[in-house]
Amino acid sequence: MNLELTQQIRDQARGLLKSGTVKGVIGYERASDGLTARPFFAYELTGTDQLIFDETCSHNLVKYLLDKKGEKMAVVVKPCDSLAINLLLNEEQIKREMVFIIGVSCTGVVETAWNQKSQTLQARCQTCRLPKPVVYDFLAEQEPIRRLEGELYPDILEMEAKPIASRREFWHEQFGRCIRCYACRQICPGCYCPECFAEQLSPLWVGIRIALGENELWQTNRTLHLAGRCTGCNECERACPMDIPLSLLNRKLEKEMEELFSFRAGLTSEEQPPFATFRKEEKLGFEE
Amino acid sequence: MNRNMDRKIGVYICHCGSNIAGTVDVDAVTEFAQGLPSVVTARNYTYMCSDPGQDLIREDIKNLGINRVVVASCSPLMHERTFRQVCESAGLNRYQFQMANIREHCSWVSEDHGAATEKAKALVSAAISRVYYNEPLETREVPINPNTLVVGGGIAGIQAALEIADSRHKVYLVEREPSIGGHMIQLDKTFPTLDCSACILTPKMSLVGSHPYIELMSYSEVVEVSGYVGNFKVKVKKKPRYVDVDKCTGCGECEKVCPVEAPSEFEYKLANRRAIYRPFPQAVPNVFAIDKRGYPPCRAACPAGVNAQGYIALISQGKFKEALDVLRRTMPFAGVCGRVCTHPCERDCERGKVDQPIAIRSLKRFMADYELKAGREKATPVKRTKEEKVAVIGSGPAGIACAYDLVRQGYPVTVFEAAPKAGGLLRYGIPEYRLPNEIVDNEISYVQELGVEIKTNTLVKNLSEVFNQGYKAIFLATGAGVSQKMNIPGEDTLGVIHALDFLEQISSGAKASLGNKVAVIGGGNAAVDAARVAMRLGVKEVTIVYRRSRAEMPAIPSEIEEMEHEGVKIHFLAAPVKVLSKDNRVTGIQCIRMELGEPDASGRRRPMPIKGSEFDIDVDNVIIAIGQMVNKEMLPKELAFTGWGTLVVDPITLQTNIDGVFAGGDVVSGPADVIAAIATGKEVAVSIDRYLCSVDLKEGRPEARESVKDVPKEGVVTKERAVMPVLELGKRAGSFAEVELGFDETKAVAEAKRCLNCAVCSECQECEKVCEAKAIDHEMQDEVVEEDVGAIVVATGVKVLDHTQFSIYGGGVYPDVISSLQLERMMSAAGPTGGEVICPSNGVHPKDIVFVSCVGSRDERTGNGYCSKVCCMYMAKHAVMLKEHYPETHSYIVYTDARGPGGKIFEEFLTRAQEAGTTYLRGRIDKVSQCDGRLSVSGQDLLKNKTFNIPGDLVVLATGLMPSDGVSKLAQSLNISYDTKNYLLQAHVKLRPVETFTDGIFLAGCAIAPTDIPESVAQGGAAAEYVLKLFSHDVIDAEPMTSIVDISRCSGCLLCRQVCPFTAIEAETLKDGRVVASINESLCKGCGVCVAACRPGAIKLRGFSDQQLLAEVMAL
Amino acid sequence: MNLLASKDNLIRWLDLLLHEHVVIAPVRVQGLTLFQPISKAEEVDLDFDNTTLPPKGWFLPPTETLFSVQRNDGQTKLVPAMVERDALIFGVRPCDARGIALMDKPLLQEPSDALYRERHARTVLVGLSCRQARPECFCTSMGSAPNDASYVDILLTEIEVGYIVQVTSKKGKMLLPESFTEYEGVLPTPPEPRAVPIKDVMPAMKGLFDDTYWERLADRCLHCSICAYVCPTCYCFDVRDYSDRGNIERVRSWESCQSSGFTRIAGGYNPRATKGSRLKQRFYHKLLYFPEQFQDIACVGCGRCIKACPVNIDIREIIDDLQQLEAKSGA
Amino acid sequence: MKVEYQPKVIGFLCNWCSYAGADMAGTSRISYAPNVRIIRVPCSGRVDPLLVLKCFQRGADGVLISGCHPGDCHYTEGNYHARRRFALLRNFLDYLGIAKERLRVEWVSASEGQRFAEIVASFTTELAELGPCVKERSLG
Repeated sequence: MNLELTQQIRDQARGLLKSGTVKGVIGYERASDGLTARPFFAYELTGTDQLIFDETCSHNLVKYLLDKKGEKMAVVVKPCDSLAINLLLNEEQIKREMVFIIGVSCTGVVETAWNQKSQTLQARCQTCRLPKPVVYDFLAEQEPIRRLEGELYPDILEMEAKPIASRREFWHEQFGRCIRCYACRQICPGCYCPECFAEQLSPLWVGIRIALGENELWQTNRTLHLAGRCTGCNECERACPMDIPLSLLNRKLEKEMEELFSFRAGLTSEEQPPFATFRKEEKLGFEE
Repeated sequence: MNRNMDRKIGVYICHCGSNIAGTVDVDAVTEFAQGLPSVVTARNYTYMCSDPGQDLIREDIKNLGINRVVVASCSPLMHERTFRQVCESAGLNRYQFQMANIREHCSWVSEDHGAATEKAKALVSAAISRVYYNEPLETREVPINPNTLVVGGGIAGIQAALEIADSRHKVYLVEREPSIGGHMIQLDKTFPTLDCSACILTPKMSLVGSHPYIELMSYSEVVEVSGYVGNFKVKVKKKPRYVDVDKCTGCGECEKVCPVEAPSEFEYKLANRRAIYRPFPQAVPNVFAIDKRGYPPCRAACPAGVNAQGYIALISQGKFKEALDVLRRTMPFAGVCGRVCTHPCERDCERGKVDQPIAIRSLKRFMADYELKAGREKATPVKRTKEEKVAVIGSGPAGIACAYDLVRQGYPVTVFEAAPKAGGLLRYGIPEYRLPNEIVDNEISYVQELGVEIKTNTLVKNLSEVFNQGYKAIFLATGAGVSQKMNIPGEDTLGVIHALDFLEQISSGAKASLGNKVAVIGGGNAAVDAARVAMRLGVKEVTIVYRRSRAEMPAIPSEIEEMEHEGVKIHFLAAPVKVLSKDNRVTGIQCIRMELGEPDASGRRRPMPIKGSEFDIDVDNVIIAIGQMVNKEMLPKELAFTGWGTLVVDPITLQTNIDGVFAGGDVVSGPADVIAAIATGKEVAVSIDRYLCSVDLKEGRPEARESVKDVPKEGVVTKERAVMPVLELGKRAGSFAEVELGFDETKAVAEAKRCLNCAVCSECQECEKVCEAKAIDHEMQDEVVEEDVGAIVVATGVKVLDHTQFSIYGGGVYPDVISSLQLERMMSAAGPTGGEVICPSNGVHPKDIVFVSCVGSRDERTGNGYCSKVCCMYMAKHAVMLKEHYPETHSYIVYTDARGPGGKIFEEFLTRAQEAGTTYLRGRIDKVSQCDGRLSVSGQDLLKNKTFNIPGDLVVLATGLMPSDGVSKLAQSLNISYDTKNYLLQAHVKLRPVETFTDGIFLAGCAIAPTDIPESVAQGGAAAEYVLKLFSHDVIDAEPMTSIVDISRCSGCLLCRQVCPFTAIEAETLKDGRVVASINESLCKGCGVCVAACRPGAIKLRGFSDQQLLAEVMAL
Repeated sequence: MNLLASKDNLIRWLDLLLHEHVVIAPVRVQGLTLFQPISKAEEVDLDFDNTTLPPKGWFLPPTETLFSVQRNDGQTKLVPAMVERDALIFGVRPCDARGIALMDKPLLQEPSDALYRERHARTVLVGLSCRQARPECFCTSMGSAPNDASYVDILLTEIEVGYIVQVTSKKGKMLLPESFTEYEGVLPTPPEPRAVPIKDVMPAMKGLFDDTYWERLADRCLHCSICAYVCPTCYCFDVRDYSDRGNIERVRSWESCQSSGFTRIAGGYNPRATKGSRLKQRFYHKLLYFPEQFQDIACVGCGRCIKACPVNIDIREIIDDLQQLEAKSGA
Repeated sequence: MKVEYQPKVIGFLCNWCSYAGADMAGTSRISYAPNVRIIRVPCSGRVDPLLVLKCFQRGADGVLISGCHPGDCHYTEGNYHARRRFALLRNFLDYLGIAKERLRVEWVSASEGQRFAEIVASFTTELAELGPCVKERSLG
């Protein structure tokens, strides 16, 4: 456990709870395998010493703010998570004054599963370009992390280079395994629709049939709904029980939004999202 | 909504005669439809849109309780409305109906019967599964604004406007030209009845002009239209006429005095019209307009903004006194600047691009001399309207110009001059042979006569003293009168004189003793003046020593030339190092050779001495003229100075660091030309006026003066620029008589006539003087007016292709190759030739006239590919008319297909033309050339299949018709469609010829396609009828196809609000605090952009809901 | 009496079974091990802890068509769903087999689920006892054991020389080939998974329905459906009718009590709208309602829900917490 | 006889320009391949990418979306938004194995009947070469 960061977070949490500025602090605590971390809600002072922070704190806690809209909460936020805060602010889902952001300048989180903790950094951390959160009220500092300059989309380029038939077959196999548990939707800060299109009866877009035909429609449109909004925390891929490489989908659209509209999600909370506007003279491949 | 929810669908398949049944197996489709779910009955009939067809539906609704109807027939754009009314008449909500387009999209576009039938089945099944979700909708009632906008004042627009206004509805008729009438008013006679066009049109025009319900907005353009049927918001830009339409009586006095002429567009350049003009005598509104195209390049280039085109135009009319008044509006120094100005105006004169610029400076001088010769009467002093006294220190050009402007605004102005006489460097700097003191005195005394008090021999040293004397503002214009030192050894030995002191001595009459040889150091005007004065004082040898080369010499080039003619030598690339002397008397000067290096800050190349290249010139005197400096001691200490010793002032307001104290001229800029000094003087006058009236000094300054672009130059005959006569060399020695002798009257007028009148109206304001109605206002600006209207009629008409575009047919090459409208204007009694048809080249009646048809018509490359419909008829008319007027003429008509397009007695008219002896020759012409003085039209005779070659005196090209310019921009603003050639598209070519797809917008006349007068009138009337139908009740049913938000699904992300083009979506806070989107039904147009943007699918577009579209996709 | 099968005659036996049965066995797919039909024995991969998804999918498939109505040119035909062939599921862990047995209680109780019953009848379970207990395993506390053969037709236990074959049912007996030899040796001792005291969890739960414990627990729960779909004893499903161009299909698919629409009733009201209430329902069903109705706790201790839950909702932790809470409030 | 593969195309045509353009092709009797089934929408901006996905799921081999030329939209901005949405969708479908040529976006004005017919013809031949889309995906 990173003692230095953990201590700063605990002190900050205790201060906030004692002064009553927030109703609760959303952070991490040791999981039941004694090895990795899991989200933790501290409402009383005693709870604050369960708060920890280390390289297994992978969850994006910003999602939980959507359930606590009525109360002022504090939330521990890694740099990549902070992008989601800007997303939700931009989409009027949370109010800035209702959130106290405890930023953490983290040195990257590792691949984890229950009772498994590897040493290799997660892919998103290997190409991380954010030294510290883009927005925070308090920053738990630590020695500056080394600049990671990994190439951004090697896997996407490789997939794009494949012949179209083998891409087709690859995605058939992946979508064929999806059991529609919707964990990818439930863990994503960008998914907050009261009734998801996949569960609506009228119009009936997606049937309940857990099979390739419906799965493909569900995964394709879920990814499209995150175009220009996904902030790359990649928690969906980590939560997927069926090992479906969802980051290959999300980051493909992240690359497309960069190339088509030079837009990256979450950098600010004011910028107009790409599908809210247009430029008259852009051709985007459809000639006049 | 009927009681039970289950759907009972009736399907009706139309044969449409053989249109559908010919290709689609209607019985198979009917049987297929019968088998589909919820389909109670499926029938087919030959003509569903006919009464028996409609009754089929009505009966089924009544008897079988059908609550959903599908009609598979033609395009919904055609009969959706019809069948909706049928459902409504049978008691079924009109929106529980759906059409399947199995004609335009199916039977008409495939030959394969089997495929067409399969496609029809698919389209029918899609419509059936879609109609299942068609809920009943109620139309919304929208109030209508009963006014109408008619765009375009041609015959079609006039007809529509009159019809609508006669039924007491207000019409805004917007016409782009100064008068309505369009092309028709330009015609002489109209076919086939040969009525005089004006006789049948002018009555209608005057009706429009005086109609209580028509607001004529002439010389105006529609810039933007928003809103929808019944509630359009129109922005109309009223172009500045510079004549008040209500006051002008049309008397025409102004036109008589206007000095400027420009080719008349109305007469297609066969005649000219004045800058203030009326397109034609019977114009409606019968008022004048002034053609102003901004600042002429000469006026824009002048630092003081002198209106050169203004006074030149008056000179060209011999009105020399009025011309001088124009100049005196800006400054008093006609004579001074006429002689010594550096004339930047001539550099930008557009005439320079044809041959040579106009001699603007010399013309300025001519006016002053003319008045002086005739004896100037005393100027009437200006009435004092202001108390604040203003003090001007220094009576140079800057000071006097400032005083001149202030006194004319009623300020009491006193000029303090240290020297014995006023004028500054004008008197003491510039020698008499260039600028006689008499001229300076005359123009300064003119300023004094206006009321400016000039106190000479009074040196002002202390500013507070001036303020104590009650002066409220001070202008320091003390110039830069101190000559710059050379800082070389021996500079102050006897015999070394400074140029300014030297020139001052001479001009104030003192004697100067010079030796035989004199060297003048420097290359500016002062050096040249000093050298020429020295020559005149009898010095044998005068040499200029200048450290750069000729190109860098700052003096006026013409002055340098005159100096060299008078025998002065120039040593280029040499600089003085030491003054040689013997017993304190100058014996010579040692100089060093120079070479030019990199350009310095001023852009001129920096001179570098070449080591060891010294050489001596033995002279008796050395005159130093290397520059002037401000005499700092003479100025109060508390002022802020720059590194150069000039005063620090705010670049825009010219105020010094002391409040109320301004500075300008050489004292700020360092040595500069006279016109720059005058310009700063005028700026200071503006600052002082604002300062005294405590108005913000900076607002709106400096005024941007944009010069006219692309001045037309074709048809301008080149003519040499007038040469300025000069005193021959012999007489110049020993005398200070003026070298340049000035223009006489004839030369001035001839030179002034060369002016191209770039800005057309020269703002000489002669018209204003003669206008009793006081209707002229040269300061008018664009004005955008916003009107609310309920309906719009677009009658923007056509423009005729310019015949000069067809050079291979001689257009624009030979003057005798004219366009048919030019011929029309010649034949018109009110036209340029008073009804006489002549060859423009020699004015003689043409004997043989060749008419060429389809020039740019039916030809994609040059025109619109359409037949322009009217040419064949008017060519026949021309032939008949010519025969009547000039029996001896013979007309040839080279035609591709002589068309009398079905009008009443059109065909008879064509035969009448033939009977009148016109040779109709079916052929295509290759080119028109000239041989032995006559034109010859050669081409291919299609009937006899051999080439022909017709000699002719006059060739008339019947050029094609194209939509007016800017119609596509108007169409985009109106959201109506137009074809690739910009002709506007009707809703349906046959059935809805004057309607557009957008409700409330109608078309008439040539804006749709080339039409003749009878059709334009008919379409104008038809459009009016549709408008009146719309206004027959004060509300209309608006389509209910708008969007609505399902708040249970809305996540409040408000992306929809950002994409909505009509700002129809707002955030709404619910009772439980949740924020959701809410759509304003009256603004929503039903485009559905928000529906596609809404991720949770919370927005439903009624009539095009996701359910309905998905149902179609699922069925296809 | 037990038999012994060497590795290769086990393979040969499998190939033999392939002729009349659909053999479903654990197969390595990317990072997972899934029960999948195999075409040849080599595809089986036996070194796995437990499959990602339990064998329940072959009794109650993720999605199936119950029946369909076809209309073409006027006639309407009802087509019921058919179970084509006998199946043999190879390599079932004892806890999963017990899971099937627990599901039998509600699904085979009259009126039983026809398709489930038929599949159950035509499926042979060949079990594979566990060699080592994973940290998430606690089958012994839940009425099962690493070598429990009572719910399989044949139980294989791997030893150095091959596999001990215990035959527990007639169906199993009929399938045995002659090539297996007799085996008198003693069965190896099973591994010892963690014990989870559950004695007084049911009484505890009776008193804790309104405790704030559930709401706090649900704070971190995402309400996805992983725990339900990976659980061998969760058998909830949803049925919907779909019509397409006049044909109708009744489709049944897995559904989980965690999804928001699970208890939404006509008119839009949802008795379990809050997060806490849905999470609570999962554990009350497993630890209280099911046992009250069918005497057994609806959990076999396979630990899949613990491994797969993205936010580590650990049922053992909950069982301990409930008993401590009851003890604290009771005393 | 061998049933030669006929690509199935679903066309979303905007009511103001392209639908009228298709009508124009009809009134001028320009025959073109019958494979396209036209659905009328108020504006190309109304077409939801999910609707296009549904077309492909339902076995369409190609989807044509046709609206007014940029600048001519009856609702001023609808086609601009459509252009952005389908620029992204095209690349994403291609990435997922549905060739980007199968989704075609065109600007057809009310007078371009001939051009509409040419577009449908070239689209149909292109899809015929590409072969059926359904074959590559088994309907679950």
